[in-house]
Amino acid sequence: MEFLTDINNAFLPEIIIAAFVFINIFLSLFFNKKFYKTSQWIAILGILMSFASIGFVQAEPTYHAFANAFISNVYTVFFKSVILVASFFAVLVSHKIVRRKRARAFEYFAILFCAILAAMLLVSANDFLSSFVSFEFLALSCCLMSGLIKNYKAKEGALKYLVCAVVASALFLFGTSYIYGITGSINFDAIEVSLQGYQGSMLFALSSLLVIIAMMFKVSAVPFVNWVPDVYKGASYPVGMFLSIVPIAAGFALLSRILVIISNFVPVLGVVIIILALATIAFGAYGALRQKDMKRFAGYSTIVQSGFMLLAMGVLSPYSLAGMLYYLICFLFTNVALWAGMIMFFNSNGRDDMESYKGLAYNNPFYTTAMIFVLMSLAGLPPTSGFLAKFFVLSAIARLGFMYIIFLLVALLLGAIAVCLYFRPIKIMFEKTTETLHLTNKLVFSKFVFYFCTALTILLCMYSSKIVEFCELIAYSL
Amino acid sequence: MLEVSGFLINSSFAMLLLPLWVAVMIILNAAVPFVSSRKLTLNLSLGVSLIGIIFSVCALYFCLFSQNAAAENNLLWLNTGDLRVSLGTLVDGLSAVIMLFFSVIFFLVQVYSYGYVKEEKNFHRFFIFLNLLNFSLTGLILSSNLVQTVIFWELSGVFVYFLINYWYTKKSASDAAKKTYLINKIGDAALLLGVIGLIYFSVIFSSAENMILLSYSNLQFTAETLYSMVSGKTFLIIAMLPVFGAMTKCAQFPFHSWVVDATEAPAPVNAILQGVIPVATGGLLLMRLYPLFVLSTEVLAWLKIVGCISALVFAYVAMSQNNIKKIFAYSTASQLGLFFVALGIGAYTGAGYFLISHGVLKVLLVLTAGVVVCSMDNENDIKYWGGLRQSMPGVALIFLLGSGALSGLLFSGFCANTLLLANFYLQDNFIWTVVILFVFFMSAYYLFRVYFLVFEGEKSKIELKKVSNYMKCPLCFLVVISIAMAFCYKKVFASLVYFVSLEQVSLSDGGKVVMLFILLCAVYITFRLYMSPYSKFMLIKERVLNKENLLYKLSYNCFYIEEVNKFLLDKFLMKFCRFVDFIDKYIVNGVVVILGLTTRVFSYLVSKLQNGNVQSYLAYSVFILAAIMVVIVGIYLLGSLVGV
Amino acid sequence: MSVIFNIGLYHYLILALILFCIGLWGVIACKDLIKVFLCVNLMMFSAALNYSAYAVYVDPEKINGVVVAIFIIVFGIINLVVSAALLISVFKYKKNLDVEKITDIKG
Amino acid sequence: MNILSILALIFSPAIAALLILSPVFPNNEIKIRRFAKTFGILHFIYSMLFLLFFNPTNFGWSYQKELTFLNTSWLKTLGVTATFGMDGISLVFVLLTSFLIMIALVASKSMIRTKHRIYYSLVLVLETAFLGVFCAKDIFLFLLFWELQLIPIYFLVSQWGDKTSSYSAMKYVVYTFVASMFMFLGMLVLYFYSFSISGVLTGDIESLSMSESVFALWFQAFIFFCLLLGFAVKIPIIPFHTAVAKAQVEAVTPVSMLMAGVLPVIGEYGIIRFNMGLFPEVFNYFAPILIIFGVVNIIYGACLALAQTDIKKITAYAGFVQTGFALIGLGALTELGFNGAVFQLVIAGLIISGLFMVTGVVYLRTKTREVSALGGLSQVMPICMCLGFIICFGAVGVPFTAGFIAKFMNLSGLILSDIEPQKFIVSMAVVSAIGLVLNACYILYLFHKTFFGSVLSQFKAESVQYDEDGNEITVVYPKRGITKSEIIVLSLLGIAIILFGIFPNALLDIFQVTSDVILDFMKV
Repeated sequence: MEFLTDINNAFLPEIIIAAFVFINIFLSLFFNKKFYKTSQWIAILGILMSFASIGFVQAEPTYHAFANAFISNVYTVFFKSVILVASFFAVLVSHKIVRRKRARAFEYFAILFCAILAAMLLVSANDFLSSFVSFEFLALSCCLMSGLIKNYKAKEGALKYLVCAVVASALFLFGTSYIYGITGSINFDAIEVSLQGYQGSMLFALSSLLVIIAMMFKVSAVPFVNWVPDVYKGASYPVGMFLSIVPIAAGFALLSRILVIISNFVPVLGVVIIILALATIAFGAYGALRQKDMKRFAGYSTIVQSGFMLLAMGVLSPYSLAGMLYYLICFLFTNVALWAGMIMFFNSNGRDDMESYKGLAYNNPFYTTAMIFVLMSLAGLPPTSGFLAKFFVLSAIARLGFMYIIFLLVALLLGAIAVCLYFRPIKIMFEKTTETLHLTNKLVFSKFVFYFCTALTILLCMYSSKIVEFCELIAYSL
Repeated sequence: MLEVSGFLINSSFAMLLLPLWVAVMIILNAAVPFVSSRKLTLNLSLGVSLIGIIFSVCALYFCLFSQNAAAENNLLWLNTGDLRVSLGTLVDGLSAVIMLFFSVIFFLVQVYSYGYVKEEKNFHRFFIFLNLLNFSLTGLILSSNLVQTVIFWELSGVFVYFLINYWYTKKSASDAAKKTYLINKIGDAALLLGVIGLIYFSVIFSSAENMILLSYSNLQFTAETLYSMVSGKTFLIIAMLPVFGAMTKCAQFPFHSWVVDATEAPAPVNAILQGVIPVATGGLLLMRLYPLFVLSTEVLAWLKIVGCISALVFAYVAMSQNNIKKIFAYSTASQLGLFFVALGIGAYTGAGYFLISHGVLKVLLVLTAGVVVCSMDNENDIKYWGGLRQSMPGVALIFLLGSGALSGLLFSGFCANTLLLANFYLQDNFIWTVVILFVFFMSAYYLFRVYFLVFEGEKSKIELKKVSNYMKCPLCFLVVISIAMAFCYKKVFASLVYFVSLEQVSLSDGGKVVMLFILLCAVYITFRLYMSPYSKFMLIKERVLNKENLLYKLSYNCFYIEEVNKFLLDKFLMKFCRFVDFIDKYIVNGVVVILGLTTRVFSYLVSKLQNGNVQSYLAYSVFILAAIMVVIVGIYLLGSLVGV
Repeated sequence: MSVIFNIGLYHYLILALILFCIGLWGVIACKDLIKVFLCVNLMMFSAALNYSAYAVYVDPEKINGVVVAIFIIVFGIINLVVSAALLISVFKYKKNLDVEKITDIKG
Repeated sequence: MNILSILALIFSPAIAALLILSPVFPNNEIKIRRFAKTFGILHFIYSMLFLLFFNPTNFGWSYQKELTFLNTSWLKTLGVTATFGMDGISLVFVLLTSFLIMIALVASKSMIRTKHRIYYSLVLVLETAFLGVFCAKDIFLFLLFWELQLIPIYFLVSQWGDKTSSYSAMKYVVYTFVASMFMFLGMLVLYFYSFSISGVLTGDIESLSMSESVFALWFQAFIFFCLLLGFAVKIPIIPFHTAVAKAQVEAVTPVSMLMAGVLPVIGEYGIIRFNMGLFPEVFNYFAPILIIFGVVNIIYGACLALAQTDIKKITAYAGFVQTGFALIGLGALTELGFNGAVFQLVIAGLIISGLFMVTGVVYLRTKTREVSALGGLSQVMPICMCLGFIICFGAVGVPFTAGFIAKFMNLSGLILSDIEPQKFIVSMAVVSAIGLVLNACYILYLFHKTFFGSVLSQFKAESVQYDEDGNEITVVYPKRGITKSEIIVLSLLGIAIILFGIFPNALLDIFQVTSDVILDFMKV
């Protein structure tokens, strides 16, 4: 019966999601022309139920489930809700894909739910085994999702994703194996206990480096970063939206929890992560400067944003973690809004190159205004939440000491280049063109998601005090 | 009478603002399309000048007979930091005399102007700016402190600019206006700088709260404190800067070219520029600041040198010019050079008298020339003129009297010249005496040359136009003034304008005779050269007054100063500006552009990195991983080494 | 000789390291995608080898490492399955499994 | 005063902008324009009310108000609050901004032909950003509004400017943003180090000014220069001017007016508020650098202006010269210089926007900005010339225009300065006096080339009529003359310039006490 208590106390949302995976698979057996339209509603229902059940999960104090393989605390609950919210938006905007897939819509949602489940597991994984399993699980389900639509590019993207994912998990395994050897345990708590008084060694440093680098795949940071634009380009829009948030959030959750344990024993790790973060921002920013494709642009943008979040990881204090969490919240809504905006555009004319956005401002001022706000938020300009988020993360670095000012400066300058790249789509939207472009999108959901998230990006800046407090609270729980 | 004048003087602010008000009234008059009347404009501005004359007569009376020699009214204007600038009026002997001169001349010039511009389209504009100039010059003459002087000084420059620019569609006129303004701006800047330097010391040394900043009434004290406190060099710089200001306004070398170019302006403006402006601005400033200059022999020497160069050079240049307006312009510069020399030598009263006398006579001559030019259909070149005495005997007579007076043969000019000569002579300064006599000689030469060429000799073919009486009447008055001035030197002028420590001298009769002889010689030579050709003189004429002759060329082209200026401006300043522009475009901007380019290069590199081959992606990752590993291993090895 | 034949923990570790390096090399250098995936598996199995070696030598009571090793093997196979599916669908379009040819998305 | 809410002052333009953008508002060009104009005028009147009830002898901030969300401070946990307040200097600049925005809105009538809705709302948003900067009492609030300016400016420059304006707008934004990143860096460092010293995490300017004097001098200097760089690009101080000049030149006239009028003020406000207010010791040490920058601005700017053939470029560089004088005043560290700098900033805002307006009016009619293609415009647009001359002489610094007083105060402030060696100060003063002359040179060059001389055939009046006396009257073709709104703009600017020239203390008295406080602080 302990099993059931565990489920009740810590795993309710996951179990609901898992149940919906099966429901979806089951329903996919019954094909009916009209029936497939309900798939989206069922998915929404699943996510809402799961979200509601988060309230029943024990968060304080930390609950250890399944022989300490998974935990549940405020921190994981927070990430789980982020994942669920993001997936909720992803489900909302997948109307078009449902129509296109028709009979296989349920399969799509089944895989999506698998991915959600995997991400949630990754967030709460508490030993190397469970983290590796959810790592692989998430990778495979994301891979399948991105290869779901029937065209070559999707397949190629999925293939690239898979190759990178398995290499990353191999690195992860190899690294963890040494840590296991050093500490004699695979459980995080046990490792923490056995590391007390440990002086640290080169092997430990190298193995933890391997683990960290492998995690970089999940958070799409340098060095495992090149797949991002390719896969986003191949995947369909809702999948792209999902990929750009959920695995990253989950990855950051695990990364932060691993880092908390090991960072004290590897002195240079903080600097390495900061440098990697800066390289990530630079890669994203420079890569996006020449981009002609909106999807790839979004990919690079994601890289930039995750680079900023990674920057906070390099510091690892409650303050910086809170900054990261706040950044994650802002990034969640802003990125959802960006993708939703792109989906709205794509749904009305089926194009995703940046040139086709030309002259949009003149016929769709409201859409353009919202889009500008979104891009400004991504660029970190006021009065949007992106500004505060950047401020928060960068201030964490400023707090570290005078030696870190050079990193701070580089981050800021790269931020300036980021501004440059986010102005490009705006510029194009305002360019003069002869053809008149009207967004003929009748889909209420994507519209709702777009405008709702845009409004949130602005509101998050204003009503930030409570949220920042909340983030600090969560960060302290780690 | 004393009460009346006292009352008037106490309301001198009203006197100051009256021209401004009239200017506004004229603007309103001009703005109302059908009612606007030219007579009304004239009457308004003449009225102001008349009130000015009454005021200044009262002021003169007051200064002559009142116990306290000066009346001062002040109004705190700008109060910030350590700076407490007041605007006010100071009526003392000097300002009363110059005010009288100014208002009388201005009245006459306005009458003349009416005749001159009454047919013009922009009649009202002319009078608006005349009144504004009246305002600024009144403010300048009555100014109670040095800061106020600076303010009205610059202001007068602006209105002069607008007056010269009266025919702004004419490129030469507008260019001349620009040049005038800019050259004067140099002086303005110098004066401003000098005054700011004085402010520094007066703020530091005399921090009395209720004292007027740089007030003229205690300038002597300020100057002496300054002299005792600062080093000689600093004092010299501070005292020198206002001199530069005065040099520009008085068209001294090398700032003279504006007065030559400004001959493009209408004749009354020209008269004001050459007659009134130097008196009311530069001359007044020099005489006001004389307590400062006296303390430094270098400044006085500088005044002498500048004045001497100008007097000689421009007198020499004027001898060969053909444009009548230019002759007078150079003559002005030359005569004001004499004024400078006189001040430098310490002849305070004499210099003042000379200045005013010159002002009256120069206005007379320029206006007369204006009449002639008008009647000759705007032909300026005296070579095409001749024999005008038959057709306009009155004007010819006036011109003759005027040139006689200016060259020192008659009336006030005679008095002024003798005064100068006396001062030079009595100071045992033989070289200066010779120089000044030489200048007198040349002045007489070029003035009579003009007279002979224009009014005597063969009659020109140009048909004469009728000239309005408005233009002729003022000329007579000017002659009368000049005569009257000759009689009131001792009783009025010398008792009002004096410098305490300097004694006043007068020339002995012998000196007068010598001077007259030299002047008459000059007249005779001129007469022989241009009127009744005499073989020996003709030889000179052919040899010297020849386009090929170097001396003549130098004189005719004004020593090529203009060319040098132009060269400096075009080749030096503009080249420098273009050089700066080049630096800005290619170096300062280039750095920014290069930074932008590097961004592009980086983004190109990144896009090249992103070659679509998943294996290379993995290779990058592994490479980076390996690099970090190497670094970490290195750190650990180093650490262990250090540990060992 | 005893160093070679007295097999201990380090032998396993070094073997695993060698296998891992070979796998890594294969991943980067092999042009054939199937080989790439096999090499990935080699990498994962080397980790499994590490785990099981450590399980025996470091953690003899719980032997958690062996459990991990079993999971690794399972997931290695799952990976191969999924990759096979993807490779087939890619092969359908490209008629080729050369890594250097599968570069349609780039830039 | 209950009706005087600083929040209303700052945010009402943004709300008005939203109103214009909202679909409720009729999409009618005339209505939008009238609404914006009326709003601008009302806003100016409202800000004048602040002046009326302002106590000029008040030492600290007045009208303080904190913006709270759900009854908590904006970023309570980070110690950052959304507190607004005004002291004398802020108030003066707020008035200037409000006035210039009003002017620009009026001027937009003839200049803006497309996309009215977006344009007017952007201008109003820009106003909010400007006002926010002046009233922010917290460094991060300051930064927020500082960067908020970039977005409206980007659109205003790129959308309504010349053909290449998009590029230059981008350049401007990136350039400014890069510089503001340095400023951000300085602020972050300051924020945390004062936290580590005082133990209170706060971004409040007043509280910060208490704690940083404990820092090592070199560290203060580091922050000082980081901040200065950010401000330098806004002003712009000379080596950092290229992007700014280009954007000003290529923007449409009202936008150029705003950029040239308000942005230098904002930059120097930053210097006053942060560099002077927070680092008095370092400022005392580095004040000569500011003077050198000022002199370089004057001379270099004047030389650049003299070498240009584009009237708008000349005007843009004229702006640099004007701000150079203010820099001199700031660097002199005397009360006179400081007051002169603030005064000069206000006046430079009026003058330069006026000059831009004149060049804009000319450009609108003639469709060319090349000096060589212009000439004799006085005959076709006499009113423009008359009003232009007031502004022109304001720029030259003729007495009884405010320009004279500003320059006089700055120069005498410089001379009165205690900075050693004396020779340095004197030579700087002499050089800037030369700058005065050069300044007059290019402005007169600009006006003469444009307005005087014989009129070029392409600009000739369309028809000639005769009045009753038979005099020729040129009838100006309506398109070539000047419109009412332009006359209003130019004459308002002209009146302001002359008014403050005659009654300088009207302006000076507002902020004298504040400047005393700041300078007293500097002396400690």
